[in-house]
Amino acid sequence: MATSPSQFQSRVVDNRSLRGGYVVLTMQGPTDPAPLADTVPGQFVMLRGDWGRDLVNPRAFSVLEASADGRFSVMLKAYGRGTTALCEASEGAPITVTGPLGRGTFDTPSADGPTQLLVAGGVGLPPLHLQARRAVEAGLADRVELLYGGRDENDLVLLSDFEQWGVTMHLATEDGSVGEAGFVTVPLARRLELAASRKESVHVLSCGPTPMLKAVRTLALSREVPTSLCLEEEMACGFGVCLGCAVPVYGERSYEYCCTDGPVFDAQRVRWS
Amino acid sequence: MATSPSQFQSRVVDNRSLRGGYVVLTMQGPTDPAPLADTVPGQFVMLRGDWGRDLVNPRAFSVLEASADGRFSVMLKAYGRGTTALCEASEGAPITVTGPLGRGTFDTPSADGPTQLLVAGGVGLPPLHLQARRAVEAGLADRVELLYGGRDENDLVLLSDFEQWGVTMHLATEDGSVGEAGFVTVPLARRLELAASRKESVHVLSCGPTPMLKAVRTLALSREVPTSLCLEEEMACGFGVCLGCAVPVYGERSYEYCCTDGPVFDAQRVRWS
Amino acid sequence: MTAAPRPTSSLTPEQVDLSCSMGDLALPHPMMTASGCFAYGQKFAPFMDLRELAGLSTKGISPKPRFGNPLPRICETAAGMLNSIGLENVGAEAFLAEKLPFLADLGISVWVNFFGEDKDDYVRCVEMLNAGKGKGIGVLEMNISCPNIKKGGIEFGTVPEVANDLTRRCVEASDIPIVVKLSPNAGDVPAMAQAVADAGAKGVSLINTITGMAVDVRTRRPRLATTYGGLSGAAIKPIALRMIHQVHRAAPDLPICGMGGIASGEDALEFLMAGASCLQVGTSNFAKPIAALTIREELRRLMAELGIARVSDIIGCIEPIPAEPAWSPTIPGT
Amino acid sequence: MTAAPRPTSSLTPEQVDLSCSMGDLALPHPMMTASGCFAYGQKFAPFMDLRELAGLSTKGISPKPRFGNPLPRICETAAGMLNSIGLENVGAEAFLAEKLPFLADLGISVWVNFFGEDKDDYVRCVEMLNAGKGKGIGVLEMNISCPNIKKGGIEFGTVPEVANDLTRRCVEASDIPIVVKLSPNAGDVPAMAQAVADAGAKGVSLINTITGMAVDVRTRRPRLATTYGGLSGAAIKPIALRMIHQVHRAAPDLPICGMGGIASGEDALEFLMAGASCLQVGTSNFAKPIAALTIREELRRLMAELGIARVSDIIGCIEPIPAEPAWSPTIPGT
Ligand SMILES: Cc1cc2nc3c(=O)[nH]c(=O)nc-3n(C[C@H](O)[C@H](O)[C@H](O)COP(=O)(O)OP(=O)(O)OC[C@H]3O[C@@H](n4cnc5c(N)ncnc54)[C@H](O)[C@@H]3O)c2cc1C
Ligand SMILES: Cc1cc2nc3c(=O)[nH]c(=O)nc-3n(C[C@H](O)[C@H](O)[C@H](O)COP(=O)(O)OP(=O)(O)OC[C@H]3O[C@@H](n4cnc5c(N)ncnc54)[C@H](O)[C@@H]3O)c2cc1C
Ligand SMILES: Cc1cc2nc3c(=O)[nH]c(=O)nc-3n(C[C@H](O)[C@H](O)[C@H](O)COP(=O)(O)O)c2cc1C
Ligand SMILES: Cc1cc2nc3c(=O)[nH]c(=O)nc-3n(C[C@H](O)[C@H](O)[C@H](O)COP(=O)(O)O)c2cc1C
Ligand code: FES
Ligand code: FES
Repeated sequence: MATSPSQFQSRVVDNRSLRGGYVVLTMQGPTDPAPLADTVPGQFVMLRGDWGRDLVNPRAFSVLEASADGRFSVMLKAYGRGTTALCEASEGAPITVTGPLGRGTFDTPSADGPTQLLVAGGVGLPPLHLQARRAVEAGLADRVELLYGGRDENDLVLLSDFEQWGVTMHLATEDGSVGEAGFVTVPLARRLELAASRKESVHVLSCGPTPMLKAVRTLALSREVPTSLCLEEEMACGFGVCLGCAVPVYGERSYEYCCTDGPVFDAQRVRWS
Repeated sequence: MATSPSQFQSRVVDNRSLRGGYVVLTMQGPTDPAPLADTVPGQFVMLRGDWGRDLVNPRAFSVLEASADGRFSVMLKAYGRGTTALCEASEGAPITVTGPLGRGTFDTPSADGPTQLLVAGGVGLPPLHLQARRAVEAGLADRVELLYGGRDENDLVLLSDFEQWGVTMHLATEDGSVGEAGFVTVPLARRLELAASRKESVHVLSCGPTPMLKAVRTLALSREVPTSLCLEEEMACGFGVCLGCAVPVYGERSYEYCCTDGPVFDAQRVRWS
Repeated sequence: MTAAPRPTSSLTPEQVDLSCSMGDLALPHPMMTASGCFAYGQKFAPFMDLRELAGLSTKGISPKPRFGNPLPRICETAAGMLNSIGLENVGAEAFLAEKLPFLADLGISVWVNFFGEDKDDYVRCVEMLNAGKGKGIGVLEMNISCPNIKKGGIEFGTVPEVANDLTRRCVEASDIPIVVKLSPNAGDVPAMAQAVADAGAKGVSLINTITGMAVDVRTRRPRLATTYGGLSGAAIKPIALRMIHQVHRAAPDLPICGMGGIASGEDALEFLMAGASCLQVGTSNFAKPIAALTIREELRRLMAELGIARVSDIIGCIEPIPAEPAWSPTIPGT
Repeated sequence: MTAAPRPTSSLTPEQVDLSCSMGDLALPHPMMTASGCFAYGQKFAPFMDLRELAGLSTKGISPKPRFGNPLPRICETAAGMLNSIGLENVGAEAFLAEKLPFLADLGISVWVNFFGEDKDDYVRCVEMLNAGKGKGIGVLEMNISCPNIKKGGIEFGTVPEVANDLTRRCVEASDIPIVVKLSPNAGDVPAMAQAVADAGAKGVSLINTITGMAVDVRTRRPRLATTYGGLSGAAIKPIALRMIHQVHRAAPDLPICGMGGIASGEDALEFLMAGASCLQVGTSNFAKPIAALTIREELRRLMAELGIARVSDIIGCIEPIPAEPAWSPTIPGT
């Protein structure tokens, strides 16, 4: 179903700083057709500015939002050279985009389907933010809940969107400044308890730093809850040719590819300790 | 006499585009003391912007003007990556500067000294522009004359300064759009004729593209006119340590260094074909 | 020096003849894509018309399918990247059945990059790939530099005698012309080139990646699971040019397919002038899937600007810089 | 992965102990400057207090003074530069008389980089430099990779037997500890390291420049008068790290002075973790004369952030990446 990728030029039309150093970068790409219009949650783009020869490959970013008018945005934070350059990109800056990439296979929520627990951390929010947005657009705001963890208050962003959408939120911060004290697995554990006691059918959809994903996976699998993980692996190409983004899995092949087979994987199949 | 060099931070305060793609870039460096205040014509600075790891070494530029208030400027044209980056540098851009560099040994004009024929081409104008400025400041505008050649009208810049200073100009363009048609050696040849017929003592001071310098050298030496050339060699450091900027010379050493022994050399001593 | 000498006579891009040849192999232009950087071609179809390429080199093929290395497999370095993919591939049989037909239909020069676990395995691979003769395989590009292969594989790429013997056995077994892809990790690359030429190789591909490493100071671990990986990209371009020039000087008649950091038309022209007969683009494909084609157009425009009418006019054309006048302690004629 | 793991226990920069040792040689911190990139020191005096350096390596010294190569001698490449200076130097006699006294007064570790035209010339150089013992020379850094020297000089740096013999002769003639600077152009660098260690070298310096080339497509000439030159800078860092790690694994007790593109505190830490005991900064000095000292402060801050108390704790400390769980076609426990 995913539209085949293309590479196109875009320009930064908005660089919005959120707290905690997070940035929402909005770009204007071509219109009719808008290459990213049909992007599904979990799909991503490879972005590259005028970086000269030092930074070689483009960088991968989940699509936060993409509209039919060719506008799209990503959410990021300065990490290394590439993300720093993008966080500093000013209006009008040219950005080369490849996308939409990945299959992005979160189940779409349905009225009689399981409750989707969206477990997010750090820059893992975007695909789950888009998943929630689509649910809301489909009038299914009650079928998704956000479980969101960070170091402190500043590490939790875009909360107002979820409030506005009427999506239930369970927050956790390591310093306890907002929500529960501890990792996001604290509210997740309780929520899974509750679901079990209620015989409520739930799915876990999670994206965030790998250590968090590992904890979420262990917890959810121990409760035998179906779990989808949106993974991040180092990528050179993003479209299945460098074979750099291998994800170790169980199955007929020992590795699948984050960019073409994912980035969303069934937690059970991921070959992690 | 040359003050010892230092490395300091500066910011672009003005980027003025002249015709023909030439740019005068003005930077503000530290004040009291202003490291470049005592710069003599022919001395240069090494400049480097925030270029990351791709462009390794700073680039060399003759000082066009430097004042006691820490402001200084260079004149340049986009050639490769570094000059292109500098030509596009916007106000406020940070530039790391090393200087003043080189000995810069043009003779200072004197009331009873020889007439100095300043033979310029392309981005070779700056040291001669500064030489003229200093002559004018010393009330010796009549002891210097500018001979200036370019491809076309757009290749001749900052002429108004010389007009204002009342410095005699002999212009030449390859397409004949301004001044005489041909290379700068055309007016130079005639001016040397005249001097010879008048028994007028003249010195040639020249800076510009190497092919031009070679022609000027051959012509002037054939007339036995004392000639100083301001040379450009590829430089990595600018202060005498990489030994990259060798200039082949006659004398006890087979090579001298453009950055520390020059950039001004006696044309007779330069070992050129 | 600042002003680049203007061309004596410049041409229009249309007047430039890009056609060239790698030995007997005639190509419409020099730009191919490099092994491991173009998969089996299909994945690039959404971005470009593959028939525009002069040719392509497939991911390295082995007799049996191979899984790749653990992760991380890649990391970026200054103007380059390290990779340790582990020569993962579908195997010769699946390649012939599932990948080759698509490539054959393109009507471009298909180079099948291959390797084996040991000498017999190399020969086995050749024998299997012979089935592709007349079915689309134009060249077998023999990769003798597999840092990731255990069994003494290093020697194939670094010891001339070993490379000569391995090449001879593969050439004898092969119905298809063999070009040997040399390792830049060898101490004496011209000797390696001569050794494989003597064994019947129709040409050499230069260069493969250079073994390198990066450290993650936070985890105190290498950035690649295999510790070492292959360095590619602009960073290695000067080393690639040097090796190509050395080999071209030592064996002027041995065709060279040049690669190593080619990202622009000017890069391409540098490689041709250093002695390469055709070119492959590797790492640049990742950031820009159509890199090889944009480079071809840049090359065409640059050649026009410089008044170069034919690619064949400038292969290996570089001349030494003229000597300076002799030094003397006194100025001549004084 | 995006978020770097936070240090378990971080320190204040003052708590970090940068002192280290290269064999018997104790140094206040690891940062020295590299041969040919620091001349004879004086020229850097306007920019810094030279006594802050752990040490420096001089421009390569030969028995007789040498003129350098024709120009152009340098050109820039992607994240690197090529040079072919031609080992120009004032000669041992003038060095001892005019340069050494200034260096001796600094009270830092002075490494005199040296070479000869042939084996006897190397020994002659050692004999002349012996006069500097007790007069400020701490180490003789023997450069066996002189691509620019004609007379079969290449072999010194690429053939273990030749290097072993040359080193033994120099060690026997020398009253001063000898560290051999190895060539990255050798096919088997660990073998070269072992060969010079066996001959009595107190350690090795890694890496010298890698032979490379660049082409000026407008003049159709090489960018260097000697055609080939030495590649340095960030571009070669992954290759330097790999060679240092290989040598450290093969000969853990052989002290290594590491270099090759070091430009930041993080670069420095990568080299130490790969197995270098002390470090030299080369190319970075050109853009930033005080590079070695800013790198030292960056290293101090980074170590503090990562909770590393002593340089000596992390030399060669890198561990392999843990293996992934074994693969199986079915999900375990299902
Ligand atoms: C499918 C996918 C979706 C992503 N979505 C987002 C997002 O929405 N917002 C966001 O901020 N980040 C996202 N990331 C992570 C982001 O790509 C990296 O943070 C970024 O590449 C780091 O580049 P850098 O130059 O700043 O860091 P550097 O460390 O300088 O990068 C060096 C190299 O490592 C790679 N790399 C480093 N960290 C990562 C990582 N965690 N994942 C993948 N490659 C990495 C870079 O691509 C580059 O090739 C995503 C990654 C993937 C794979
Ligand atoms: C003493 C001196 C004074 C100079 N004054 C001026 C000036 O006032 N205005 C001006 O526009 N230019 C001047 N130049 C030339 C200027 O330094 C080069 O044009 C510039 O370095 C080119 O850098 P680039 O990155 O644009 O070109 P690139 O070709 O990308 O540079 C690649 C490398 O070659 C070197 N290089 C290339 N051309 C030259 C050259 N002609 N001279 C020296 N190094 C070169 C660069 O420094 C760099 O290391 C001067 C050079 C010297 C030595
Ligand atoms: C990710 C990756 C995978 C590669 N796989 C192969 C391979 O399977 N066989 C091979 O001969 N070369 C392989 N190479 C080497 C390239 O074909 C090429 O020789 C090298 O990268 C230099 O060219 P470049 O700098 O343009 O990438 C690979 C390179 C990269 C970056
Ligand atoms: C201009 C220049 C001159 C050099 N001269 C010498 C030399 O005389 N002897 C030597 O052993 N190494 C010499 N080197 C090599 C450096 O000492 C160093 O080993 C190499 O440049 C790698 O370090 P870097 O990347 O930090 O520059 C020279 C390097 C450069 C760039
Ligand atoms: S990023 Fe290249 S294959 Fe996935
Ligand atoms: S530029 Fe380095 S010595 Fe002159």
